[in-house]
Amino acid sequence: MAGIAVSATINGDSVEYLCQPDETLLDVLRDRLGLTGAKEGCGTGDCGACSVILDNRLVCSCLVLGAEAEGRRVETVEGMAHGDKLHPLQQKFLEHAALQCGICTPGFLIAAKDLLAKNPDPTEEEIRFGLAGNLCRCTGYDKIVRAVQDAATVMKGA
Amino acid sequence: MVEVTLWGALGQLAGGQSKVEVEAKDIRELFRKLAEQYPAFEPLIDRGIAVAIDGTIYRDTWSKELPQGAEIFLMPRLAGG
Amino acid sequence: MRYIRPLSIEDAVGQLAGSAGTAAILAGGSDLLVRMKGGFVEPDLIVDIKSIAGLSEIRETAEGFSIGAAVPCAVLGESAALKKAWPGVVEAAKLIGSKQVQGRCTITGNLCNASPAADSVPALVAAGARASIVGPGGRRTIAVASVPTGPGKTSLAKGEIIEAILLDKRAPRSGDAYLRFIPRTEMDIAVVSAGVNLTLDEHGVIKAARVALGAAAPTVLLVEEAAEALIGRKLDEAALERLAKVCFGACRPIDDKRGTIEFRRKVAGVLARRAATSAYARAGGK
Amino acid sequence: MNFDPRYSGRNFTSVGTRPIRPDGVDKVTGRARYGADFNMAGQLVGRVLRSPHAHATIRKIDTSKAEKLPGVKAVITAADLPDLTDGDAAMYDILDNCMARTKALYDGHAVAAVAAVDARTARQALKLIVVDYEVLPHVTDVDEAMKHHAPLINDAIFTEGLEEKPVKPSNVTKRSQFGHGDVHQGFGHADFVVERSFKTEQTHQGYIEPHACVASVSSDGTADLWVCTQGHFVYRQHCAQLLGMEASKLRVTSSEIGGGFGGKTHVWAEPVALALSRKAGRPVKLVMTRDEVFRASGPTSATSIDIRIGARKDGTITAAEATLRYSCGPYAGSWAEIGAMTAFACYKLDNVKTVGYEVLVNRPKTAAYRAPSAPMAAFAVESAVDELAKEIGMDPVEFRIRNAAQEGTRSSYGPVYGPIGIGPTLEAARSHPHMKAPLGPNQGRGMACGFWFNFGGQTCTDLNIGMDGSVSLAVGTVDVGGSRASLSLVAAEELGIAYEHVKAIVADTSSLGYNDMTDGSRGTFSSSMATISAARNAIKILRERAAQMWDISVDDVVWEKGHAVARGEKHGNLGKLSLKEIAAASGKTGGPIAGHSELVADGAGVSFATHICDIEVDPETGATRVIRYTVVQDAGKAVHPTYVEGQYQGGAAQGIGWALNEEYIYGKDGRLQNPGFLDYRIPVCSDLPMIDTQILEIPNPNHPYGVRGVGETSIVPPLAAIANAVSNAAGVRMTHIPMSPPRILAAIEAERGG
Repeated sequence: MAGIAVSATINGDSVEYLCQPDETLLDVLRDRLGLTGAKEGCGTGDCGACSVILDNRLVCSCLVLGAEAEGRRVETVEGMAHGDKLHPLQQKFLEHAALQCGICTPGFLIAAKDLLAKNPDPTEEEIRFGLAGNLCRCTGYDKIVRAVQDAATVMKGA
Repeated sequence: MVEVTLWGALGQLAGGQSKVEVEAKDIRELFRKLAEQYPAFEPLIDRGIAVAIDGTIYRDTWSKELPQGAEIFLMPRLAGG
Repeated sequence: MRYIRPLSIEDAVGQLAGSAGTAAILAGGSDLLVRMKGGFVEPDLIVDIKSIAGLSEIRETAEGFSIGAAVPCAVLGESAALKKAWPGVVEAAKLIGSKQVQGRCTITGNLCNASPAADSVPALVAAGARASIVGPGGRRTIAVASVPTGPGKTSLAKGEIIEAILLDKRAPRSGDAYLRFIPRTEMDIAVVSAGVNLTLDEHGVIKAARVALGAAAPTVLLVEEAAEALIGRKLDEAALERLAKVCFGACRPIDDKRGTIEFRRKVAGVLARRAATSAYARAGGK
Repeated sequence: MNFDPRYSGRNFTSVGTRPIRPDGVDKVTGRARYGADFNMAGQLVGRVLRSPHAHATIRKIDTSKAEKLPGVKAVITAADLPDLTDGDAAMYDILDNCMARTKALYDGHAVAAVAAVDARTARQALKLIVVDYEVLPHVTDVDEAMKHHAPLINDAIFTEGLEEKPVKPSNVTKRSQFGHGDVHQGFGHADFVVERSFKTEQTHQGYIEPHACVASVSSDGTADLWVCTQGHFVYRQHCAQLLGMEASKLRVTSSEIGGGFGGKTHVWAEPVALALSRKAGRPVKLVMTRDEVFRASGPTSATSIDIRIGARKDGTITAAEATLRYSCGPYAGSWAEIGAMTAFACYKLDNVKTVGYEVLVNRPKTAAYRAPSAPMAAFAVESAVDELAKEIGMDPVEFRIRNAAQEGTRSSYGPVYGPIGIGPTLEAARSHPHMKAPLGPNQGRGMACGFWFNFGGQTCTDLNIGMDGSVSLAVGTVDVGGSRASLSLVAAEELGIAYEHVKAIVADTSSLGYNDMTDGSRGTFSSSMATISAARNAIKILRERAAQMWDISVDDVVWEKGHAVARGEKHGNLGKLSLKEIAAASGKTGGPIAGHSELVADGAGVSFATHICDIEVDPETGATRVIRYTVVQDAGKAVHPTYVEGQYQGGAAQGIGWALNEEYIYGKDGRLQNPGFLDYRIPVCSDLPMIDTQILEIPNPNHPYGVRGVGETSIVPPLAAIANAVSNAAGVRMTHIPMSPPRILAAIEAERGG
């Protein structure tokens, strides 16, 4: 089976790769490009651990074919920080201990980034529903919601 | 000589007794003497028995001394999550 | 396995019609990729329709709205005109999956997946939506309700693609609403659901009504008797009671991991009542 | 040097603060490496073929076609994992569970595995393996399995613990009994008696990270295993034993772990990956799918419990009795035994009797799940306690306070309690503002108590002081939720230096002595004890080096706030030497400075919690909404309070999911119908409110800082607290967990219709 040649922009960098037609974007990111920040928790779009932003849309990368990324922009958790400066969401997740095991964290950060880009001043309810596609089994979500609220405040002020 | 209370299953193996007397200064000696007196205990000791001394549960400290007059209680060794 | 990205609907139709093995249409992929992952399907050909001109657009025409087959549900929610005209259809579409899935899933895909529990379908059927189909024999338009023929089965022939879902221009004093029951607040498949579409006269009396139930039968259920229970009345308590009773009786659900027959019947009635109340208010009824 | 673990009472500088965790930045930038994030050069993809039958004899497995498929490098069956367990029944069960030997015992039981060059080839190879099954009758329900005509899962099992040795085999592997006094007499003194039967369905830990490992076996018999686990030393021991290796030749590195909650305390895929690698001569990566995690890892027990409690008019419980039946999967376990021990542990009872039955069913082998077995027992007991309070006409909190166990009470599982926290958590709950929050229509408030034992166990820790005075701490207990932060705080506290100068890591099995796994809420409890001990050993050396530098006797040097201080009149002008100064000179004063500790941390101290919650019930649909939730729990001493709160909140959230929606659903064919997060419904963000916490600190007398384990107890009360709240909101007593909307609506309708 011949591979499909794909050119995409990932975290601002032009990237070219070959992938099989049944290979997901998540497989490509993790196994071909070494970007293991996005996690596979279910492979069926039910947990959000593989969340990435594809042309300004939040998606589960397990539900996107690698071939579909042709000519598109992909943002992953690896692209959130600028140099050694963390994104406010990353900083607030640390300060609020919004992670325990941390496996869901990359997905939450990406989903929260997308949420705040579209709604810079969300209510608690909007945050909760906005992040409902991301499962966390450790925290009970309390500290995650607080971290997003705090990050929103900081980002508004910036 | 210390008095040792057995839990249900152990008591049955000791002929229905719920308490037995053993001459032992620490948990290691207690298990050794119990295995001598009640050979049927041995597989259970191998599987794991915890010892509560005055309410504090010891699972592994076989060197723990058994104070005279202390309440000594044998319990199954449990799994945790 | 081959993956192609045709640029015209004719090319897509030709590729599908000419494919030897199994072929699958890929729009949002939120059903297809899950089925592939589970090993339930292994298509020989995947036809990605997102690069076909026009399929990713919502067009407002003199007749109403044309929602391209590749338009993600999230985009439906961003269309102010559509939301104003068909709030029930939009709220149903917005209930499919998570934010992540919203960025991908389409109402056409939701329809073609032919699940009895599909969220957007009862709302579309209540809205009287039609599907514009392109195939080897040309174009045809059919009622959305006649697309699914059973769980996982559609009336589409080999090589046929739904190009767009068509919604009529809204009559004055109209409103629609969709409600579903799920055990959690998000992320579940509907246990049972109800879509209600009403048009009132100037006195607030219902002059047209369509009531559709989801997950209540092998395919979406348009309950004519429920509409009759509403037409010619204001939405008073008696009308609502009658509506609930009719819906309860019309259900032909199954017992499964998501709910029991008894539960689905009762809740179908409750949801129909609540959806009707909301549609009535949206139509300006008091 | 003998380590004194007794609580000393001290003022803390670092302990009790809330710094950022040392592994945090890696986890928010995607750099942290979990089980599936690691690769070895030339690795193959491993996949497992699983039984589609709940119960079947394996007549024959033909792997020849799969072996011939290009790209397949190894195919294994049970024949490639010979029985080396030497009569160790528990290990044999683990072996049989990793790869079915003669019978497939549940839907999902592994029967063969392949290693191939890529995932597609591995998947194709699985399809080419032909298994000849003889399908047998199955049983998945715990009560059905106990009936005498039930299909027999293992005809070599005869019930242990019966008065008379049974002559016929049974699905009941063991009967256990606890208690004291005379319940018959006790019920005779009761004015009110509540008697009810309860059921709870099977749930899964639901960690987001599926099991994953990379195994590499060399032809010289050495091997490396990278794996997500709660205990890499235990995995090493089990894998080495099952594969016939020397433990020291198998180096196991624990990856970052994406949740465990007890579910990563067992080996499943790891021996298989090692066997594949051994046969293929190449590294093998084996990652479970979510479907496999649900079907073939270790969920908790389904249960059926009968409760009887009697009390006098004045609110004193006179007798309490419970019969508990817990499913174990197809292998013997001791899950009902734990339920029988914990059931009435919160109360002071003169007459109590609990009986547990371990029951085999055709479901996956039960594994530990956070305070295993306790939540179900607590659900039954605390529901009945609430109902009894109502019958007597007492406030449920007052009723519990009146009957709460205290220091000197004989526990229902046997021993007499030392200082314990059940009373204080109840008192705190009584005066918590939550109790006065207004309730709306269709809303109800419920509360419940919970108990868990907590463990300690074998622990080994290394503390190395660098020449620059910074400290590396290597521990062997896997960090499941922030323990590297708390252990760094403890090291900083003991040495008297800043937290920032300590870096904690989890060392691999070749770098450190044996450690028990992170279970039984022991991670911070036991490793902090070992860290204190290691730090004290290092301080002893620091004092010696300072003494050398000053040329005085070590007896004249004390350690104060990170400095060696010379004591005595003669040394008044010597001032202080900082840890940094002593470290800088270490090359000339005897070499590197380190502290080591190996100990058994025992005396973990039992733990209690009280939860309060408000639930709204939609009387027309049975839908529930959690309005408010409060956790009150004793932590002994909260080393890093934020992570203690996190444990409280996380346990409560898991309990809420269990109470309301999570359950294994089996079809008539014995197959699991909901092996995915779509229909195994763990709570999502919008399902929950903020979860309020109150940390009580009643020092544990058996830990230098008074620390108790905090990880597990928080999952014990929620099932009952929510059941009591639903009961108060909807006016019906719920006896079946989960209280899914169809069950609640059916109960409401039954109550209405009579």
